[in-house]
Amino acid sequence: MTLPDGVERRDFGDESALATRGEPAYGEPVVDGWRRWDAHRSKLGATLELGVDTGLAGGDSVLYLGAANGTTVSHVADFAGPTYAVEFAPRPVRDLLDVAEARTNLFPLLKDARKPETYAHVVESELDAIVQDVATRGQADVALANRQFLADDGRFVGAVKARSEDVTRDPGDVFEDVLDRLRDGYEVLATERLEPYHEDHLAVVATPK
Amino acid sequence: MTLPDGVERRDFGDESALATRGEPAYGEPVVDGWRRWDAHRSKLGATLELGVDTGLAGGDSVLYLGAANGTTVSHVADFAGPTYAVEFAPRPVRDLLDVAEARTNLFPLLKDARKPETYAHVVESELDAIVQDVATRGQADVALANRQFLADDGRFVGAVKARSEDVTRDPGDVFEDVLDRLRDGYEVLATERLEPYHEDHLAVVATPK
Amino acid sequence: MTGHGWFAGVDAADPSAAGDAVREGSADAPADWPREAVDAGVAPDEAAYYELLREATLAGTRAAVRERERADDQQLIHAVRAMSDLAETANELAERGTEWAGSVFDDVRGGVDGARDVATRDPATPSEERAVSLCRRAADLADERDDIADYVERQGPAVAPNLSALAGPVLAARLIALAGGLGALAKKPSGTLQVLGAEDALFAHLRGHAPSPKHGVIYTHEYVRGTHPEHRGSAARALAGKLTIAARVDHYSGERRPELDEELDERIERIRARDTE
Amino acid sequence: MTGHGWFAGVDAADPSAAGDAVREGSADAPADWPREAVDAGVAPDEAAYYELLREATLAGTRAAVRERERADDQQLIHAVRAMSDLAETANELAERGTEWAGSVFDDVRGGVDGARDVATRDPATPSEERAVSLCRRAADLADERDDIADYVERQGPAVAPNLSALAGPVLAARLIALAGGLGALAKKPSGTLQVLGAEDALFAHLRGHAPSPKHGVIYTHEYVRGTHPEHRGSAARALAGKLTIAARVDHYSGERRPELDEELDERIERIRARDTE
Repeated sequence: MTLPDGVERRDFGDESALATRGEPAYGEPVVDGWRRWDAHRSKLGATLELGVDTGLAGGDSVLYLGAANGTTVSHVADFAGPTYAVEFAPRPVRDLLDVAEARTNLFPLLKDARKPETYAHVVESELDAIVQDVATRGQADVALANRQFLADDGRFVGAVKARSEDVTRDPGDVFEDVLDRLRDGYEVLATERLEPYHEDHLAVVATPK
Repeated sequence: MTLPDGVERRDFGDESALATRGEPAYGEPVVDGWRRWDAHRSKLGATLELGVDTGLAGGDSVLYLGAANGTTVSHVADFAGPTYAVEFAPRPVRDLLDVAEARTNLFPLLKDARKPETYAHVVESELDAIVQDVATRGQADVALANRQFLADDGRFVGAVKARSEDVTRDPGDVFEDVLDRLRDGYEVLATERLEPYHEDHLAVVATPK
Repeated sequence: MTGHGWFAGVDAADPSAAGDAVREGSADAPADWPREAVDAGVAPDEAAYYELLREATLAGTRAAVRERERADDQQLIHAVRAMSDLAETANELAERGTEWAGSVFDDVRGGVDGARDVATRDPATPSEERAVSLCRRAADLADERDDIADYVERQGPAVAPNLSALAGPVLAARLIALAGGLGALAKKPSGTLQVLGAEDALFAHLRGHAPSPKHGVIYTHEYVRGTHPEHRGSAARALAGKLTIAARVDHYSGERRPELDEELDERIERIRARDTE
Repeated sequence: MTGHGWFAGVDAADPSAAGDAVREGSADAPADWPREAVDAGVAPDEAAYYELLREATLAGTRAAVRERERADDQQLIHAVRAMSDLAETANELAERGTEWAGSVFDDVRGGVDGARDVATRDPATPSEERAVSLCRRAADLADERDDIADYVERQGPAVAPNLSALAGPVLAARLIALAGGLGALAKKPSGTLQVLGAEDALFAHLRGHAPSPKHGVIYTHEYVRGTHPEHRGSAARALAGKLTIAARVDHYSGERRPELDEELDERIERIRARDTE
């Protein structure tokens, strides 16, 4: 079983789906306190749905890069320990703030994930995991720049978006380049294309080397 | 026979057509010195082609209003006597001047046919005919204003263009109005629609009353 | 860059100060901040530290969002300046275009309306074509001005909700532009806001050439323009006072305070109810 | 209005004078002019009269056509003035637009080229949309200026064939505009044409503040700008002289005289061949 503690497959009437327990955040279906975690709306959700072993165990300390309006990070904070959520765009952070208000372990930060020095005085070291979902060119560089937050046996769990690197190139070639660059600082443990949930995205699980 | 002296039906190979004798003016076919007068290109030509009795006899003194680049008036000058050609737009008058250069009885005037006082010091009185082809609103008024140049038994030979008066009204109604107005100073002797040579045009032959 | 955590040297229990530390601080590298905080006596235990951290990140991030969104005031400034430029250039080209069109068409009126009219005509010559096209460009500029005015109408309330409600979004944006920003406007005394946009008259006054101006751009507000001349100074003063408060609320809290509208309405009503001599 | 025929009081045998009488005269009503002319001894018989009439109408109408077509110089004047306005407003709006765009996009260059570049971008927010649209308007104005320049290139040679050949149609049109018309330009001495467009410098000179300007708008001509500074005054004088002759030929005859081009070319060649000290 590769699901972290606190993430379960639950029945939502028409079908079963991943779910976490926590305050509803964005109008998602809730049954018996379990919030449906839709793999179509979340790359980490899709990664877990596809059976990838992320190494996330439950209760982990997490740095979430690219938190956007908090959809996915709301589920992460449900099963994880201290969760640092970094997002650069002010407008989605308004929603992220509402999600964080309803949780005690979610720390929202309006910061640029490419500049870890601007939040290294807040985010603790020796984290169990980095979850990354940044739609910007240089996704491997972001992963490498934030490697310093990870424990030696910590996990990087990212979703690489091919189109953010180069819309004109073949996604497979883009992924190869991103993985090559990632290997400068990480050992890649697993990769998985996120189709049919997310097109031209590659899930990557890695650990610092 | 209603054709003026000097206008004949001649054979132009494929078919017979009206013709006059004179210097070629605009690239028209010429056979044995006779210049083809195409009813499709000339309202007066169409009027004659349709057998209307214009009263033009040959050798007439003529005031031609709306001479444009001289296509029709070149034929008129071939069979008429002194021919005064009035045109308001400068560009076509450049061509009209060339046509006049090649004739001894054609007097070109860059004048506004609505203002006969600006050429009454040049154009003689007691003319045999006015030929009118002005594409402006108020065609009857132009005819009335120029009536002073005509001899009592002179002829007004005009082509009334319905669209110049009112593009939105039925041409038949427009012609009625123009004729009504014309009768303020003229007795209308004959009218004829110029189809198929010219759409929505009415040939009018009239004499001062 | 330092090796210190966000809690170093600040009262971590004061969310406002702690929030500033989160927003503005930095470090070369992360550390085990929870343990360091407990060791430093910032919090009795890690659970308590995380509670402080939560308050600090919520406060700091909320303020940061507000500030970043407030950078939209700079967008409003670009917008109102563009509006002025467009109004001016539309008029200039409309005059030139209708003057030209008047030489080739009948019944040409001047100004932007005249240009709009010419723009619908069917050109028959190259000259007419160019005159019609020039008039169309002038009309385009007037349309662009209107589109930007719509933009200001929509964005103004997000940037400065109270100022936009009291002054209308376009006048609000003009005041922000004249001050150089919402923050700068919020820091100006009411008497300065009152004469913003009347700098020429003000300088003339200071040089002793003219009476002190009673109002600047706020003259365009119905509450000034629509008040009897005798009470217009009072109305301008009252309006400027409320607009200053609105700008401060918008800058420092961002909350909408509908009671400001009512207070202004009542104040103007009282001024207008005074007998005129 | 008179009761006299066109031949009254003029030498009917002089086509130029007779032509003027045809063009400019008028009468309340027509009369039997051929008989009156013969009675008055203008012509020995009616046939001779008609010959005179023919010469008079041909000469008069030819002159009238030339004069009416020359009214196109006024169209050129509208055109070059519009070109100046458009160049200025395009720059102004491009500066404003790129300044705005620079606040929302990376790598924005200033000026019309920068605006053209911004105009191709895909806006993602309302602010970007307006900034892109504003830049597009600026680019449109620059395009309109270019379209009018094309118009001047095409119309100039018809209005002033020799001046356009020697000066280029745009400079020719500028000179016509500065003088107020081709006729006015043709009547100016060469020294005035030479400094047309340098009125500010000229007034400064007349007030004793500055040296006499050596050239006005003709400075933009390659024969001035491209001549060594030491000989530039001579080149400007030579060019102005030939342009003055060209304007006069264009106004009074309208004929193209290619020999003017050659004379100017040779003159400038000789000036440029002089030793510079």
